Parts: sequence; C-alpha cells; structure tokens
Amino acid sequence: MEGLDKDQMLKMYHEMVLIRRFEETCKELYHQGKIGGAYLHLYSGQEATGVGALTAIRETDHVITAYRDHGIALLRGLDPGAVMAEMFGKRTGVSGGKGGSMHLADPTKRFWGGYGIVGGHLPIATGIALKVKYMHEDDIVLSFIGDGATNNGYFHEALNLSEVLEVPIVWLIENNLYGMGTRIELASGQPELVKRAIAYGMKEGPRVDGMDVMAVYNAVQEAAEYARKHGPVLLESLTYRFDGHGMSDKMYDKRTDELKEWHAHDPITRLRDLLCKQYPDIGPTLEATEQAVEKTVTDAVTFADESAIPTYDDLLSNIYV
Amino acid sequence: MEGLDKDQMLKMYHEMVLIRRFEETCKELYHQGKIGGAYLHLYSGQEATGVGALTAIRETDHVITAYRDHGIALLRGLDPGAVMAEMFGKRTGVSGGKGGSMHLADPTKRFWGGYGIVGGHLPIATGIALKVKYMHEDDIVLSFIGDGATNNGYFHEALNLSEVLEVPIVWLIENNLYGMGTRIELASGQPELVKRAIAYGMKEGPRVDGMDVMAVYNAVQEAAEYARKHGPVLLESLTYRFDGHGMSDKMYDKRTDELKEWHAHDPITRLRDLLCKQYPDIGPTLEATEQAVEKTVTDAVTFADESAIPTYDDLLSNIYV
Amino acid sequence: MADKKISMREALRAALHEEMVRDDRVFVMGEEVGRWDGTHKVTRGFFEEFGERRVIDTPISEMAIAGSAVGAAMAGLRPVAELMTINFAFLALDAIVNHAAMQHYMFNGKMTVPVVFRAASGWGNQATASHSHTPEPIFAHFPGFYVACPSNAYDAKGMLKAAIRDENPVLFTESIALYPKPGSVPDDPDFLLPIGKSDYKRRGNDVTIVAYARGVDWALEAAGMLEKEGIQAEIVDLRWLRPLDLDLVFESFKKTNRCVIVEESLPHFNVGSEIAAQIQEHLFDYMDAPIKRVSALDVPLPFAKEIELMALPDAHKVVAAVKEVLK
Amino acid sequence: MADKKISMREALRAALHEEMVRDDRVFVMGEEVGRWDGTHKVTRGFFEEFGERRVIDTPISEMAIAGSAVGAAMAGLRPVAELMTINFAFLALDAIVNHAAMQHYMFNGKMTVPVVFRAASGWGNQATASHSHTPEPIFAHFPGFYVACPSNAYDAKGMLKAAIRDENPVLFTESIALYPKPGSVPDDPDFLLPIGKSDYKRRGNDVTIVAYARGVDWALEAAGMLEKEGIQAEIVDLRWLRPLDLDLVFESFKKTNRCVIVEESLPHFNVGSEIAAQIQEHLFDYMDAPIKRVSALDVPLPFAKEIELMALPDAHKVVAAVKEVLK
Ligand SMILES: Cc1ncc(C[n+]2csc(CCOP(=O)(O)OP(=O)(O)O)c2C)c(N)n1
Ligand SMILES: Cc1ncc(C[n+]2csc(CCOP(=O)(O)OP(=O)(O)O)c2C)c(N)n1
Ligand SMILES: [Mg+2]
Ligand SMILES: [Mg+2]
Repeated sequence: MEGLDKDQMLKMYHEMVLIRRFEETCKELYHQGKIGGAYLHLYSGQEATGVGALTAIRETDHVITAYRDHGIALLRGLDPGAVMAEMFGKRTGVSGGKGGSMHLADPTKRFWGGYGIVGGHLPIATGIALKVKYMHEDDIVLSFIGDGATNNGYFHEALNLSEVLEVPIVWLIENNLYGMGTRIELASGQPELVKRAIAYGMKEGPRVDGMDVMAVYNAVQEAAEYARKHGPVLLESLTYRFDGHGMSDKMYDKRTDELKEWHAHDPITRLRDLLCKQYPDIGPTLEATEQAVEKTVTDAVTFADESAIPTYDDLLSNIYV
Repeated sequence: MEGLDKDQMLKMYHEMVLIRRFEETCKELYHQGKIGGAYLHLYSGQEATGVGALTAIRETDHVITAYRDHGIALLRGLDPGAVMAEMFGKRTGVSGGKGGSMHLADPTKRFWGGYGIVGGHLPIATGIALKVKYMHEDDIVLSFIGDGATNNGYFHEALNLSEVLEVPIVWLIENNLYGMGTRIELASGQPELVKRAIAYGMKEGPRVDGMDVMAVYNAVQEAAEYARKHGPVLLESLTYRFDGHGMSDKMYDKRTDELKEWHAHDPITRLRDLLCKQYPDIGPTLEATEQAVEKTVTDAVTFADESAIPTYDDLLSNIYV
Repeated sequence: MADKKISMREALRAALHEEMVRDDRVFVMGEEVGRWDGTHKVTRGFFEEFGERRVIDTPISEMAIAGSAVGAAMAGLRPVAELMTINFAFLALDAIVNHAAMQHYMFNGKMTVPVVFRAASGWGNQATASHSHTPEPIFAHFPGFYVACPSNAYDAKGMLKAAIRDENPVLFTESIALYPKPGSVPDDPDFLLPIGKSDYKRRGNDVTIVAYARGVDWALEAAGMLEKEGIQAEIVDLRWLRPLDLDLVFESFKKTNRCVIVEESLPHFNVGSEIAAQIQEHLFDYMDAPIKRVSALDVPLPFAKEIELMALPDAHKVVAAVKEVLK
Repeated sequence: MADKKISMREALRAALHEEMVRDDRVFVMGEEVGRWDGTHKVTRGFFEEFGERRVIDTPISEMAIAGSAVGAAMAGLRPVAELMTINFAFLALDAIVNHAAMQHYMFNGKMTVPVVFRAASGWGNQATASHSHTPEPIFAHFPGFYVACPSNAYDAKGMLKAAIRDENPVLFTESIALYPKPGSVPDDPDFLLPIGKSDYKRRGNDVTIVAYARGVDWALEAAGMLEKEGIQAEIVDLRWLRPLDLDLVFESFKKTNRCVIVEESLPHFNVGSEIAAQIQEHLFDYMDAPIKRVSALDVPLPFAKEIELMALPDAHKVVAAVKEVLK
C-alpha cells in the first residue's frame, strides 16, 4: 500500500494487537481488583487511529494526548511492564505510581502524556510546538483530541493560538461519537468536527475512516508534511470505542446494536484481512505475532505484580525540583 | 428606507448624537478628574451598531453587552443622569456607584449589563435565552461581542451551548478591528469572524457595514426574526472605535491615518446626510435635536455632580440578598 | 412524616426531586446529569421523569455551564448546575466568583442570582492530583455567595433544599466518600436546614473537635476511640464555610479550652487556619493549649493507594492531635 | 556595580530584560506585552528590542496563555507569561494548578515546568469587584509551585530574576499600587534573592508586624506613627507565600510576643489566618496577646472611591490593631 512495505504493515498489526490485548488485560485486572482507582479508559476499537498516526510521523516528532493514553504510550515505545506497573500503582511504573492510568509519559521519547483534565493538554501541545518553532527545529507536534473535548474553551483557545503563532502541529480529533455518555449531536452544534478548522482559518484536513489504519496513516502523513512546512492542520478520525467510557458506563449497556455494527469494522480484523489478501502465506507470521503479544502482556503483568509499592519517601518526593 | 419612517430615523439620529455627546463629555470629565478609576471605555464611532441593532428588536427583548456599555444603556432608556452619576461613583448612579462605567444595567428594561471580564457575559446571554425558551416566551436575547472576545474560551462554549440548546439569541460581533492594541489579524486565525458560526453549525448572518445604521438595522431585524423562530444567529458589524481602548492607549496614538479614513465614514454624518437628502427641509429639526441632546447631557452632568456619594452603609449593603 | 434511612446520595436526590416537583423553575443542568443519571447518580431517573426541558445534558463546557446557569438565574429560573467534580469547577472559577458571587453587589441589588452549583469533592479513590482536590477554603475566601459542605444524609437534604430556595448563589460541595453513607432523613417536603448554622455532632467536655464534610466522620471515629480512654470530645460540624458560623465553636471552646480542627483539604491557608486564627483572637483567655489542625499532607495526591492514604487525614491522626492538645 | 533608584516597574523591567539578554530561552508572552509595551509598561520597548520571536502578543485567551507557557516550559524554554492582572488568572486556575503546579509530581519528576506567570494584583483604583482581586492566598493553598509577592523595587528585581532561573513554576504577583514606588536596586546582572526567604523591613522590640506586598508599606507607615508614641515595631516581609518562610516571624515573635498581620486580601481564609494559626501552634507559650489581622473588609470592591478606600487596609487600621495587641 501507499509507501508501506510488508514489514511496516506487520509492525502495525503487531502494535494494534498489542494494544488490544493490553487493554483487555487491564479490564480483567481491574475487575479482579489488581488495578484500582476511579479511572481506567481503554483504547480498544480506536487502535487504527493511534497506530496509523504514529506510524506516519517521525520518532523525533512530539506526541501528546488525553487520559485514554495506554495505546499511545505503548506506541511511543514505553515499556509495557512499566506501563502496566503504573496501572498497578507501583514504584516501577512510568510515573512511579503517582500518575496512574491517565498520566503516562516519557519526554525522552517525546511522549508528553497523558492528561486527565479534558482539553487541558491542548494548549500544552501549542506550547511544545511553539518551542519547536522558537528553536528553529524541524519536528512537529501530534496532538490527539477527543470529540467531547472540542466543545471546551481549551480547544478554542489552543487551536486559535496555534494558528496565530503558525506553529507546526497536527491536531487529530478522535471522534468516537461519545464524550462519556453524551452523543456528539447533543454536545456539538457542528457534528462534523473537522469543519471547526474554519473558525481558526486553519488548514482543514480530511475526515478519515478511523477504523482503516491505512487511511489514517495516509492522512496524517500528508498533514505532518504540511504542518512541518506551513503550520497547524486539523484532522478528524471517525472511530469507535469498543468499551465503556471508563469502567462504569450506563450508556455502554444501551448501545449493543451500535456496538455490533462497529465491531464489524474492527480495525484489527480489517488489517488482518488485508494482510492475508496481499500475502496469502502470512498466516503463521500473524499467529507468531499474536503469541509474541501474549507473552509481552503476560510478562508486563508479572513485572507489575512483582514490583514494589511506593514508599512514604516517594509520597513526598518530586513535589518540587 | 426599509420600513423606517422619518420619525424613526430622527429617533435614531437623536440617539446617535446623544451617545456621541455623552461619550465626549465623559472623556472631558475624566481628564478633569470628575470621573475617576482605571477604566472608561467609550462607544464613539460605534453608535450605528448599537442604534441600528436596538431599533431592530423589541423593547421586550433582552440585551447584554461587555464593558463598552454607555451607549447601550442610554439606548435601553436608562436615565442619562443616573448613567452619568454611575461614572461619578454617586449613590444615584444606576448601580449605586458600585459598578462604575463597566457595570451599567437595568433588568426592568431587560438590559442585563455591562460586564468587565472579557467574554464573561456570553454564557450569561445563553442562560437568559435558555430562560426564554424554558418559559415558552417569544422574546430574544441580543448579545454584543467584541472581536477580541471571540478568541476567548467563553465565546466558544457559550455559542456552542446556545446552538445545542437552540435558544433564541442574536450574537452580534462588533468588530472594531482591535482588542486593546491588538489588531484582529494578530489575535484571530480567522479574521472574518462571522465565519466562526460554522464551528457551531450556527446560522451565519451577514457581515455588515457597521458605520451604516440602516445596514445594521436591516441585518439585525432579519436575524431577530430568525432567532425568534429557529434559534441562534451570528452577525458581524464592521465598525471602528474613534477613541482609544480606554483612557490610555499607546496604539491609538499610532493609528492617526487609519482614524482619518474611518472618520470619513462617521455613522452620524452618514445618517445626517441621508436625512438631509431625503428630507431637504429637515435642517432645523436636526439642529433642534442637537440642542436637545446638549441639554440632556448638561442636565445629566449637573445631576451627577450634585448627587451624594455612597456611605459606609452602602459599602456593606447588597452583598447578599 | 416518618424518617427514612437512606444514603447521602439518595438524600441529595430526594432534595433535588422534591424541589423540582415543588417549583417548575428549578431545573438541573450539567455534564451527564440526564441520560447517564449523573456521574454520581444523584440525578438518577430524572431525565426519564422530567424530560429534557428540566434535565439538561451539556457539552464539556464548565465555563458555559456555570455562566449560563448564572444567566438563567438572573432571568428568573432556579438552576442547579452540576460541575461533576469540584476539580472541574477550577475552569468555572471566574463564572462562579466574578459572575455569580459579585453580581448582586456590583449592580447594587438590581440582580439576584439564585443558582446552586453542585460539585462532588474530595479524594481517596486514586483519582490522582488533578482530580482529587478539596478546595472548599479557596472558594469560601470570597464574599457574595455561600459554600455548603454537608457531612451526612440528613444535613445534605436539608441544606440542599435550603440552598435551592435561597436567593443567593450557593456552591454546594458533596464529599464523594460520603455518597454511600446511610443516615435517617425526614421525608417532609418542607424539611429545611438554616443556611449558615453549625451543629453539634457529639457532646463532650474535654476537647472541641471542629470539622465539616468528611472530617466529621474522622472526628466521630476518633471520639469513639478517645471515649475508651475516658476522653469526651465535643464535635462541631460547621456545615457551611460561608456564612461561617462559629457560635457553637466558641461556646464549646469556652467549656473545653482545647480544640482540634479536622478537614480533608491541604494544610495551608485552609479552614483550620481561619478557625484557629479566630479562636485565638476572640477567646485568647480561654486557651489552655495550642489549637491543632489535622488535614491532608501538603502534596498533590498520588495514584498509588498506599501512599494516597498516607496523605489523607484519619481518625488516628485526630486522636494523636487531641492527645497533643490535652497534654 | 552601583545601585540605581528606580521604580518597582523599572526594576521588574530590568529583571526581565537582563534575563532575556542572558538566556535566549527566556521570552515573554501575553496580552499586550509587545506592541502596547505591557498594560503596566513592564515590558516597555521589549518588542522593538527583541522582536516578535521573544515578545509574543497573544489573543485574549488566558487558558491558552497559561497552558501554552506550561508546554513551552516542559519542552525546554523559559516562558514568562503575563496574565495582565491576577483577576484574569481566575480563567487560568486549572492551567496554573493542575498543569503547572501538579505536573512535576504527577509524572514523578519526569517533567519540569520552569514557567513564570506574572500578574498585576490588588485594588484601590476603582477597578470594581471583578477587577480588584488580591487572591494570593487561594493560589498559595496549592503545593507544586511558588507564589511571589514583592513589596518594593529591590526585592522585585531579585525575586523575579530568581523566579525565572528556578526550575519550578512561579506565580509572580505585582501589586499595582507599588509599580511607581521608587527604590534603590543593584544593577548587578546576577543579583538574585533566594526563593522563599522572608526579610526584616524594620527592627523593633515591641510588636511584630507581618506583611507582604503592599501590606509592607502600610506596616512601615504605621511603624512611623507608632514610633512617635515610643512603640518600636518590627516588620517581617514574607516576600513569598510559597514557600512560606516563618523563621523570622517566629524569631521576632519570641522577642515581641505580640503580632499583627497586614494584607490587602479579604479577611477570611487569608494569609493572616495561616500565620496566626502557626504562631499559636508553635509559639503558644510566647503569646502575650491575641494576634490581630488587618485586611480588606469582607466585601466585593465597589467603584466609588470614597467607599472603596473604606474597604481597604491602611496605616491607621494597623496602628489601631497594634494598640489592641499591646493592651
Ligand atoms: C474539564 C473536565 N470536565 C469534565 C471531565 C470529566 N470527563 C472525563 S472524560 C470526559 C469525556 C471526554 O470525551 P472525549 O473528549 O470525546 O474523549 P473520549 O473519552 O471519547 O476519548 C469527561 C466529561 C474532565 N475530566 N475534565
Ligand atoms: C478575561 C479578560 N482578559 C483580559 C481583559 C483585559 N481587557 C479588557 S478589554 C480587552 C480587549 C477586548 O477587546 P474587544 O473584545 O475587541 O472589545 P472592544 O474593547 O474592542 O470593544 C482586554 C484584553 C479582561 N477584561 N478580561
Ligand atoms: Mg469521544
Ligand atoms: Mg474590539
């Protein structure tokens, strides 16, 4: 396909399967009480958006997202064990057990998190892009945005400022149709979210099928090149969340039919079918991938399980530099 | 002209002259130290927007604006003496001397103020319109918006919410090209502000010549009818501020050429010329109007001057109901 | 009418329900208050019962939720705007303080803003730093509105109904940890508790423990432990931080001459500091020992449960503080 | 290098200017900071000198100004974001607290946020309720950042330079009334004052007056009046509310056994309450009299000058309070 060879497609398949298994495992562990807390937001169903987008940018580009961040963290190469340990609230977690599921990050990998306040990360993205421009660097920032977040003041101010400052940034809306239980039509006067680019005189990217990893890849690659040269772009990926908003979601129980429809577009199945069609003898490789993922996830859980819990000293450390 | 007879046009002329003289007088009084404080925002130059808009709606409709509110207050029939007394910080002021220039209001006349926090009044406008719909009333809300305010989170959230709730409201942007000293191109990624309606799936009204009171009148009348039947409309009036943002404005001193150009479109002169063309013998009536305005303003100043200052009891009153 | 034993969540729900039945102008708005039944289920079933005119699901727009509730209130309605959690009320600080609390005064009484902002508050469920604030004292700093902090189902119902009927803006905080806590509650539809009145939650002569919201439970638990050692604590529940009623605190302190203040908030510039300052100012001659404050530690709240709990107050910390002041 | 007598405005300008010259990563952003020279002229001439790369005029977007400054700081720059006045910082509370102050902790040290938020603060110029806040104590409530409140040109320069060089977020408040106030200031480009160190502004043995920002002037004026009556006041300027350094306060109180706290903020849940609470807790046996607080009255600030001034603290109110504690 468009500029992607077999290995790259296999890599994407591997990543999507890893995210899915990781999330399914988190869910089980939450219900077993191994993972605690009020918040656990899973990425299942939306893998194609994260995988397609991150495959399309450079490793040196910056990435930021909201609290639905497990998948993005894994894609940025954060160690699955350390990510799982964060869910467990262990010392070995990527945030030392202090940030939890919503606050995963690794600046050395240019992944800036992981934010729980809806919209709060958007001006941060603008600021990181401002640094890139200020330092005459040639990176871009890729910022994910939830559909619900587009109705918050942060969205408006952050996007307008990015356009005014002409900073290199790709704003990628992950439109999964819901903000918690509220459907997009009830929350946004303009349900075609990508049109909001007009309000900022911003380059309006396409609205892509977010269940098709190739479509996302191509759109983000184009947008990234544009952003590197000219400034902000707004993209929209139409996707769907296979799980509830968090671990309890009244609406989730109500949308079984809708779920069925969307499962028919499962981005993983779609990529799998595509691979099998293009490479008829690829079956064993895919199974090997799936087994490898199993092991990665099991090892991650074991690591998290066996890791130590934070101490009183940890409680008091890193409040100030 | 479009549905306006001579008396109505004379009334508009009277109102525009009154506002201009009132503002010129405020400026003198500020420099004389009669009016004190950090803030005094004049409406000179923008009269056509206020006069055209308020002539186009019903007396029973609701009106709200920001801190540049003297003109709107007068148009809503607040007593010029009580308005001037507020500038003086007197007990007899419309807000008892507690609100000052930025906080004029009279709910009995359905004028809700007068707000100093940029954008702060916009959700309030949405809320008032929500009440109208909730009570099945047939009024609308007319809310003025500064061009600079359109870049604030309040604007985004308030307009989107008004569309989602489908409340009867006319959003009228007074685009005078500047927010304090910042020109619109430096503040807004989309300088054609009325286009921001698209971000909310909102009815996009025209962008009118804000120095032409008739153009404003016609646009707002149409918008009001639409709002009454269907919901929010966004309009933009292209106008200009003949004075500085407030009493000190570095940019003001820099824009002498621009000022000259805009003075050529003085909305008062334009209406005067129009009247003289249509009614060749109207000269004496206009002079009478101007004299009447002189007296109104002088009386207002005298009233304000002779009014008592607030007392310690006033300081402590009306903190709670 | 008989009392019923229900959770604080149900008591709040009953209060809202009764007021909505009583007065058509009362309505609820906020994120997920309708179809989702409210994040904390306080508005369970309201959407089905009252419909979308009076149960309004909003976008994620805290500034506009608070600001439009202010506008609706000014215009004659009685909005109960839910900010989901008080953490998100940070985004509405300007709307709450500058546009609700200051409004009546700035326009010298020409406008009233009978709005209630409901917000779940408090930490202890691994919600992490940005989602675990208990910032009641920073809101109570400002005049022009009221701040409610009920500690149980009975108070919650009477206070919320009073808040809805009052003409002033009210920030009504609800401690998340207390939602499930059962208590007996009158079902008299006109059961109201006066705004700004504190309440004795326990009588005793040895020490005064001042608390509010969740702090009251820690105080009661501590009082139980202390009783075994023959120490009788008197507990004053402030109920409201604005107006702040210290009559009972002073009355009790004149008797016990010793005081501990318990709260879930951060340790500095908090409720305890205000009360300690007032006691030493007004009752200096009655002081037999320094007043102690028990609060959270001065840290952003971490995710890991074990250390999160270390950062929180608890009954043992209250007992230790009481023993200090009894030294 | 010799000292120069300049206004606090000029001292702040010099601090910013020196740091921008010293470090290319330092830049200013905010509403009107560039072409307009800054609403309070602290960045006068910067736009012409440094250009639009380092002097960024922004839209009226407080959430994004604060939030993008946080992002730029995380990524390696040293932003000085001006929020024009602290009233507008209400709109940035979430960005300042949840995204600047909590950031370093939530990610366990992986991120640093060396940002400075500058905001003009205080009332007394008929700015009315919504534009006259002095809410320093509500910001100081939260851990994870610093809160600066200089009282004069010398301190302002040394404190701002230290704030810019520090790795932690700082909310730097500037009392509007103090901008024109002259003081002698070192022009050593490396003149820094330590973060979180309070300072004696006057020595005396009879009473300790604790103040910060504009309160220090009222304290000094009062001390002058008291001296005529043979009363020697010792004045401690807190300089910072976070970290809150009470070493000198305690040292002084041990000597004077009497204390008055002076501040421009509202009377409840304020700085005075925290300090009174700590003194009575830690120095109970040294207390010869109740500690008094002098602050603004508990009212939204009105426009009319006459009553506005009644609501403000002044030297006479400080003198009266001192006489109370000396009774
Ligand atoms: C400012 C703020 N308001 C409310 C919330 C509660 N909340 C958490 S997630 C969420 C929905 C966000 O939906 P969306 O942006 O579409 O992201 P998605 O969950 O679909 O990935 C809400 C309302 C919050 N965390 N922050
Ligand atoms: C939230 C907020 N930020 C900043 C200010 C300071 N300020 C007052 S008026 C103004 C400019 C507003 O411009 P615009 O909306 O175009 O209205 P105009 O003055 O042109 O009528 C600014 C930045 C404020 N009052 N409120
Ligand atoms: Mg969504
Ligand atoms: Mg303007």
